[in-house]
Amino acid sequence: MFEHIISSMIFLPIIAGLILLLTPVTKNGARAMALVVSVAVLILGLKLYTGFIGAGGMEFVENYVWFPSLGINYTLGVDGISLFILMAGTVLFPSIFLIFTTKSKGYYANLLIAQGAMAGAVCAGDLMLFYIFWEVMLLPIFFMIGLFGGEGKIAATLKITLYTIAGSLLMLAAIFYLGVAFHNQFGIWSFNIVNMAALKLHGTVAVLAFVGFMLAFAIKIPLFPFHTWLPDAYTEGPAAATFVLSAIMAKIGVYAVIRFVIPIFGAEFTRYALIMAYLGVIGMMYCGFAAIAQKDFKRMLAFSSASHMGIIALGLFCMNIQALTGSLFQIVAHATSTGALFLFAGILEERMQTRKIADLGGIAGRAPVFAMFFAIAMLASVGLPGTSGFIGEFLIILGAIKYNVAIGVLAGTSLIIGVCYMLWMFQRVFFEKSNERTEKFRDLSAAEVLAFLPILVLIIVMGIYPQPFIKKIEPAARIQINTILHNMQVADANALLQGTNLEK
Amino acid sequence: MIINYLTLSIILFCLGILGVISRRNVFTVFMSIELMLNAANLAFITFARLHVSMDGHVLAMLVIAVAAAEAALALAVVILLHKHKGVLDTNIFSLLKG
Amino acid sequence: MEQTAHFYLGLIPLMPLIGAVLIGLMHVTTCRGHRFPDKLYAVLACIGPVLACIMAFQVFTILKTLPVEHRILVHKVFTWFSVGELNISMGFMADPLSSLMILFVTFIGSLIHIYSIGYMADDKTYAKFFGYMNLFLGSMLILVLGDGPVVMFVGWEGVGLCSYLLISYYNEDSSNVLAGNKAFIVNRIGDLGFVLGMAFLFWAIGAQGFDYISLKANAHLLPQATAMLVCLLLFVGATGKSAQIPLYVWLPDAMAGPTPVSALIHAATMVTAGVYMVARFSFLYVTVPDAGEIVAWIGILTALVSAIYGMFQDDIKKVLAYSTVSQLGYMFAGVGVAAYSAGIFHVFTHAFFKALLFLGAGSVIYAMHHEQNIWKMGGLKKKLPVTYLTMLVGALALSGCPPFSGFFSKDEILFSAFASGHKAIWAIGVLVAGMTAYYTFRMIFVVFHGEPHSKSSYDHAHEPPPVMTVPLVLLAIGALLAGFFNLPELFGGHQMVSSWLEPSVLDHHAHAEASTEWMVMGSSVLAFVIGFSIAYVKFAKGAQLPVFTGFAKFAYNKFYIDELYDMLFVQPYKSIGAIIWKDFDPNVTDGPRKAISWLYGAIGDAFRLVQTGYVRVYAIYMVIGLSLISLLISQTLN
Amino acid sequence: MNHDFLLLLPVIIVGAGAVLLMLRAAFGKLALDSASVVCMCIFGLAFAAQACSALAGPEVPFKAAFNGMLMVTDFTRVAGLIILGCGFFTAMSSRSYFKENRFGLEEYYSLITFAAFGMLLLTMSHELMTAFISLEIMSLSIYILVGFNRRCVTCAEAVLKYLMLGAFTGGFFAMGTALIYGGLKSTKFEVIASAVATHGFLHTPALVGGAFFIIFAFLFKVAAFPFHAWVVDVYDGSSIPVTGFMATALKTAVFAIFANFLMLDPGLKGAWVTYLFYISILTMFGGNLIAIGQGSIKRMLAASGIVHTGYLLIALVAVSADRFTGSVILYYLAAYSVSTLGIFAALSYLSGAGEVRSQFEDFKGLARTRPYSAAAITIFLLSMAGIPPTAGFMGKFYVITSAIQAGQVTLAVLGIVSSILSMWYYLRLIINMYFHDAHESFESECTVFAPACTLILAVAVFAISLYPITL
Amino acid sequence: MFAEWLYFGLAALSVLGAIGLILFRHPMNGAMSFVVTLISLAGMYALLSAKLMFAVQLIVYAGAIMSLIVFIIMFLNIQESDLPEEKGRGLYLVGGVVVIAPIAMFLYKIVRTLPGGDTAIVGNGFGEVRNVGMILFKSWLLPFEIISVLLLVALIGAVVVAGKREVGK
Repeated sequence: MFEHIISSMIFLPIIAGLILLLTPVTKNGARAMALVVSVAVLILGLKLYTGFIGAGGMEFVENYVWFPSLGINYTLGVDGISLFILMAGTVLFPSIFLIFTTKSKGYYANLLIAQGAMAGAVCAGDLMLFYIFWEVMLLPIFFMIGLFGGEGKIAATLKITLYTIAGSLLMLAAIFYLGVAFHNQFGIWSFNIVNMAALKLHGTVAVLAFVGFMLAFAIKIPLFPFHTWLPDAYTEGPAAATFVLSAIMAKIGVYAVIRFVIPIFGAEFTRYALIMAYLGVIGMMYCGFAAIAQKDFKRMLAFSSASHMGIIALGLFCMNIQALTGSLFQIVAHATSTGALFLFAGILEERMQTRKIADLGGIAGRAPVFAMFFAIAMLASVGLPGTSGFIGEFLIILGAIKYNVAIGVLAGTSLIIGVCYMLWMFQRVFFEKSNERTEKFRDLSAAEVLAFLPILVLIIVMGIYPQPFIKKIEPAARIQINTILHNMQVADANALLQGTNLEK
Repeated sequence: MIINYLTLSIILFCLGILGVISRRNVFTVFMSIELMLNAANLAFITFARLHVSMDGHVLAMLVIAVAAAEAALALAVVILLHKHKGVLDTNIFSLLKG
Repeated sequence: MEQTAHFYLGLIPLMPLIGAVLIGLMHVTTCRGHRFPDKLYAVLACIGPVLACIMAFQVFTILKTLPVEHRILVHKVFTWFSVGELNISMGFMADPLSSLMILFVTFIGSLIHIYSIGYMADDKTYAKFFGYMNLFLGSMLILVLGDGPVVMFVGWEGVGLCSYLLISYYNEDSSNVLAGNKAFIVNRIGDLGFVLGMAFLFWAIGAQGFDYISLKANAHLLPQATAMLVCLLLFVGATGKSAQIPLYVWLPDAMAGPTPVSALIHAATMVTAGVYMVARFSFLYVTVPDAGEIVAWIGILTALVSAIYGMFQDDIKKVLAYSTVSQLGYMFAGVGVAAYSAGIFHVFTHAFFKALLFLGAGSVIYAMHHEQNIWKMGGLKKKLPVTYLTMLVGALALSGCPPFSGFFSKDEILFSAFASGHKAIWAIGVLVAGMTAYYTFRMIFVVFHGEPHSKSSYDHAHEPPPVMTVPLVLLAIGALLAGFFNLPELFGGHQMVSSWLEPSVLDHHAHAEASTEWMVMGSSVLAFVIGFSIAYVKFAKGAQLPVFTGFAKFAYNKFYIDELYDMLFVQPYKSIGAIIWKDFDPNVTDGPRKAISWLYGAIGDAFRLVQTGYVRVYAIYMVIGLSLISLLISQTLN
Repeated sequence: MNHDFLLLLPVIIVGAGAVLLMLRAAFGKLALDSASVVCMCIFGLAFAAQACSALAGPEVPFKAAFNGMLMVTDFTRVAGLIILGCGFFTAMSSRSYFKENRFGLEEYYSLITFAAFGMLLLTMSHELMTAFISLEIMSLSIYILVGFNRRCVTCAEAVLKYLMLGAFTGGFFAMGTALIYGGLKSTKFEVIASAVATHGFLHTPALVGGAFFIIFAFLFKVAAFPFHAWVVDVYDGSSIPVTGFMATALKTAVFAIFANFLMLDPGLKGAWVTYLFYISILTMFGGNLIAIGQGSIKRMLAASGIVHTGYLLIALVAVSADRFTGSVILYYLAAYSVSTLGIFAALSYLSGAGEVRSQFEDFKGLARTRPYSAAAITIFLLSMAGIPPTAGFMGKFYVITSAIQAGQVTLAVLGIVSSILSMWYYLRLIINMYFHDAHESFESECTVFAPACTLILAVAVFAISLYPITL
Repeated sequence: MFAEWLYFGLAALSVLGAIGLILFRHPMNGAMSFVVTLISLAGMYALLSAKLMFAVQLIVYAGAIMSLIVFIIMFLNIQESDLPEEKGRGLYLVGGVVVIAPIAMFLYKIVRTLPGGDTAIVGNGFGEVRNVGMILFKSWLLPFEIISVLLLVALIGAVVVAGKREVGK
């Protein structure tokens, strides 16, 4: 099992999920099984984490030929970029199974499949393998929202599914193109990511392929203006689905940009980075503004999440080590904080049977533990120093300033925008006088406290002592940055060359 | 001279098409199709004469056999339709649409 | 010796933080069951600050034994984060400036903790309060001791958070929470400036090390324009935290918190962080005098405006709040004219007398059962003698009556302004000094003199327990004597504070003749006398709630600045949010998607019509297709 | 001759089996249920024979028999395998279908076998008249199967439409054959190939015209735009197992002969690429747009069948005629067949007596009462939509990669766009099955056959996708 | 010369018959008109030296197939009232001609390129039963064989579709 530690982390949950789906298991049995499996994955994950060296390259590589005629291999591996997204999922999943006790077995099965698929997408070293997991991870979400969602669930399901599938199918076209281009250039078939980087792409088709990739990831992240599926899906979806979507799946979009777009489309990436960066920062502000107008706390958190994703995305496009590392760090930080917030929102919704902010109030007095936990997650989400949220945001702003002062300054406004709606919501939900609805609010149970504790500890530890995490991220980020710098130099050299030609 | 035969074949063929697309009577339509097959047969036989090869005759014969089989089935279908609706208007049979 | 100091450096902020965590955990684990006794919490809460105070004193003495040029102790605890050329370590630095700061921060903090034991005795969430207070003190110490801007920022935001938590402490009342929100948000606006300033500073000279020592060493590499930008951005941060124009609006509202909070956070410590920061970055400000000019002007204008407000307030804490804003304005005027040590010295004295005044006000409020309107008090002199006397000391110090501490520190600033050629600033400063004397004594007279306005409250009023009065007395002594630490040479003093701070801040020494000095001093005293006299005439014999008209009404309503901000920023923000959410997002951003899906459905319906169900029509489709292709193929033949 | 015999063994088995079934039926010696089992046996046997010949067949894949009118290649063998598999599963699901829809006759199985016989011959045909007759055998059998339910007026309508348009197309095929005969003095594929190779395609106008009419006939049979209009109505009118059979086996057979004909020579193919390019685009989009508005599952599947034809046409455009192996087309056909047959198998026991449940709305809440069936249908739909890791995805993968490789990037992108358009109507059924409450219990007195068939096919969807197949 | 005249006569007849087929409202009239075409075509076959086909056309087509059709028309006893109204027939005809014209042009273009040749009667047994039969059984055995299957299927079809047997025993 330890030779195939990543495979185990991928397929253990998937197989468990399928078994749950195919066999008649009781609700509690399903939950117990899910919990056991997710803890087992967590143990594997910790083993992986401790064994991870962090030299910048791929580790724990598994490579098997799958479709030899098309060069499709079963390739898995982790590096500093994927490690933390993988770990975020691994650490967070047991919490869900501890918290949500009342759902049917399909709920747990879908979550397990989502977990496995996401791990697969993050660790895949082959474009086709990645694409397979990328699509598969959407399916459980589709079913989760559709089966367990709120009133507008069907519209929300359709919107997210069609939107994301449209994006990913365009990416698929681009993947095909890459495969063929590789075959044309090197005479062999391969979809290996490392090999792909050797591709020389130019011309309109390359730009189109770049757009195909970026569109898929922009929708998943979601980058403004492709975010419109998000509020509906996050709001209508059950808490766990929202959690999975916001905490991990959106991050895989960011991850994919770093993993695929930067090495393969280096030239296009550098050329269009400014536009993307603007989109990121506009999205941050736009969703931040939209969040203040929400009367529904889940939708508000949805917009807040989108707003933060804008900042994280911005970090990708600033093309310096600080911003990129910041983004990667923030991925985990945001996964923990926003993930926790959505879980809290789920608990709130489940116990109060409402999503309206106006219906709530005074919960801090009824449930101090809940309020405190929520506050910690909230503060991390607004980037308070000492919590995990600060480090990433600071690094991104720092990097953004270097890249482009205007973008950097706009990015800085996230400090203000985030805090406005969060405090406003916190005031109306947790402070003020309680009403007959919130009067009966039950504080977190021991199991729930246990479930949240790792998340909160992670938030604090990552805020106070982030260096061990950064140390594992940075070398991989540096490789990407070097790729970018190399590309920029090449582009400059080309421009220079063309310039001299013109002069002559 | 050969061209005259072929022209006739084309004319008959096109009249067959015309019959299919302009008429609603099931019988007329099926007979128009037979007309098309006959036009093809004429072409076969003309070409056989052109190449002085009797393969064309064989082909024409086979086409006649196919036409016979089709006709048999078509007539069975006509009877079936007549049983259902009592009329032979193809437009009446438009329950499946949209 | 130095090892001990290093050891202490790490421990000083940790002490209150440990207390906070401990109290927090105890509170959370027991909040649903049996509570620990309040006394336990009280003891736990005070241990941290007191220990920190002792250690701070140790550090101070150790530092004092070192030669002047080596009075810097740096203790790097661990590498906080390091990315590329950015290398931030969690480090603490004690130099004359920070050691002075921690000294009085911990001292006053400890006193206020002790005071709170009495003040908060009836509170239901006693532990929570002390948890927050300890957390605050810890953050404040990180702010002061941090060895670089980023570490400072941790404390900076930490104190902001605690300020928020404590302002909205009585959170069942939404106005308190709103005040907390306002404080946090306005502070965050300032923080944006701070962060951006840091970012620019880093990219300019931070690659070799982003702590004060390296920055100071590399400051000369900084281009003038960047230096200006950084200075101004940092000052934006300072205006947020230290409640200067235009971000002062949160501080008066912050009085919603418990009074010890107001004393500790909104008078003595946190609000002075901005001044401390400007002094910290004096190595930058001296390179761009224009920036200092702006700082000085903002400061003195803030002092003026808030003094005007202060003259018309009827809430005892609001009066003090505006006086705080006003005094902070002085401090900025001081640091703005490059008289850093004067500014810091005013921070030092102000901490004593303002904490004293707030705690005194707290005693009054405590005695009056949480009544804060001065027009409902009156004649309390007899009922609360200790409070009255101590507050009187505070008032005298605040209004700059010689030889109370405020006189020396304020005069130092005014003198520096005058001597460095900022005559207008000096003139306004003198005017404000008179106004300060007026509103301070207006408050004292209305509250303690004359006839009681509310008989029932008056009858129940009584002197608070010693746990509250002892800190008052201690602070009063401080307020009385603190000025002598920096006795000007004119009076035969040695300017101990200024010379102590010498290695840390790059003071611009303005020299003037003794006559000038006497003149400046004299005008200050004159201003005090005038202000005091007017207040005495109007209020000493008792007065009724006045009806404000004209300018007074305008000033009473704080120039409608809150309303203006609401109109200019808050409402647009909300309406932009609403527009984006209600109109823009569904129609414009989501418009293409909606259009596409509508089109999709419409085309689908249209194609249903094409499937007519008539077999002949299908044949026609086929023939049309055939004939089109025939046309095309015909072209290819020949 | 031995080898020839071996190669033809599946055809012989099927033909003989068909006659046997017919005879037994004529004398009333065979119960309906046993007829289905016999039919399955025949297909199974033929499948085994075909598989043997495919896996361990003679080393020389090209083998002419009957005066060069038939040719067996790896391509035809695999196509035959797909056809036989389709026949097998159709027989299997028909058995359950006729438990509730009591118009089944023993002749039904005989006709399916006859149709398969025609299809097998069609795939192997290497001469136009043989192809024509095989096509007619296949078509006639299918016409009869479509109109098998005599009491059903829509069935009659469907058979009328299909027969009329099919015969109409047959007229064109005959004319096309005549033209080619006129131009080349022969109707054999080899002659055509060598004529094109030596003179070029456009050199002989009669060949151009003939090929045009013949290709038109093929395009009609596979329902390419604008010759597609019949397919929706005919699928709608016929009984479910027949629809499944028609959609899969017939398409496989026609595409096999289509590819065989088109790939005779690069020149021949090259002349048609432009037309096929536009036709495939129009077919994909036309099919999608028709499918969007449909309320009936069968009609939706029919329209989606048009879309899949479009993809197959892309493959035809893209594959190179020089080294034609047809693997891309075959893989796609197999993937499509598995999922389509699967969904029709599921429908054949879920739609109830008289196919009362035919609309999307009728399947609301299926997942609540019959979770496994719903899951299987979902798998099939996802496969059709091309979601990994199903076979449909791999099929699309091969098609699109081959298109890009052939330089047809536009076609590839439009193919992807089309599959985006198609998501909605596939998801719609899934949403109906899963996200609504059940109105009825979906009980049926079905035998185990159709559900078993569904299960096998659901597994097959993943099996042929994940198992590494070297194309 | 005579052959040419004969050709034109027969051609005119066959075209007229075909036009009659598509214009006559009653299928019976159409069928009769179609028989004229078929017989004229038989004559054409004779002119083209297809002796066997001449006979087959007359016997199988004009004789057998058409009698079957006529028989069914009579069997169904079609009255005027049973016939579709077909109001816009003229429009369809004109439209149809327009649509078909390109196909006809295309075909004519092809035909024109074919080599001409004379149509004199070929001797030497061309088109006679024996020779055609030889070719049929030697070269065209397979199509011939599978035609039988086709007819078998048609037989079953006729029985199943139009048969009397009750369903669902």
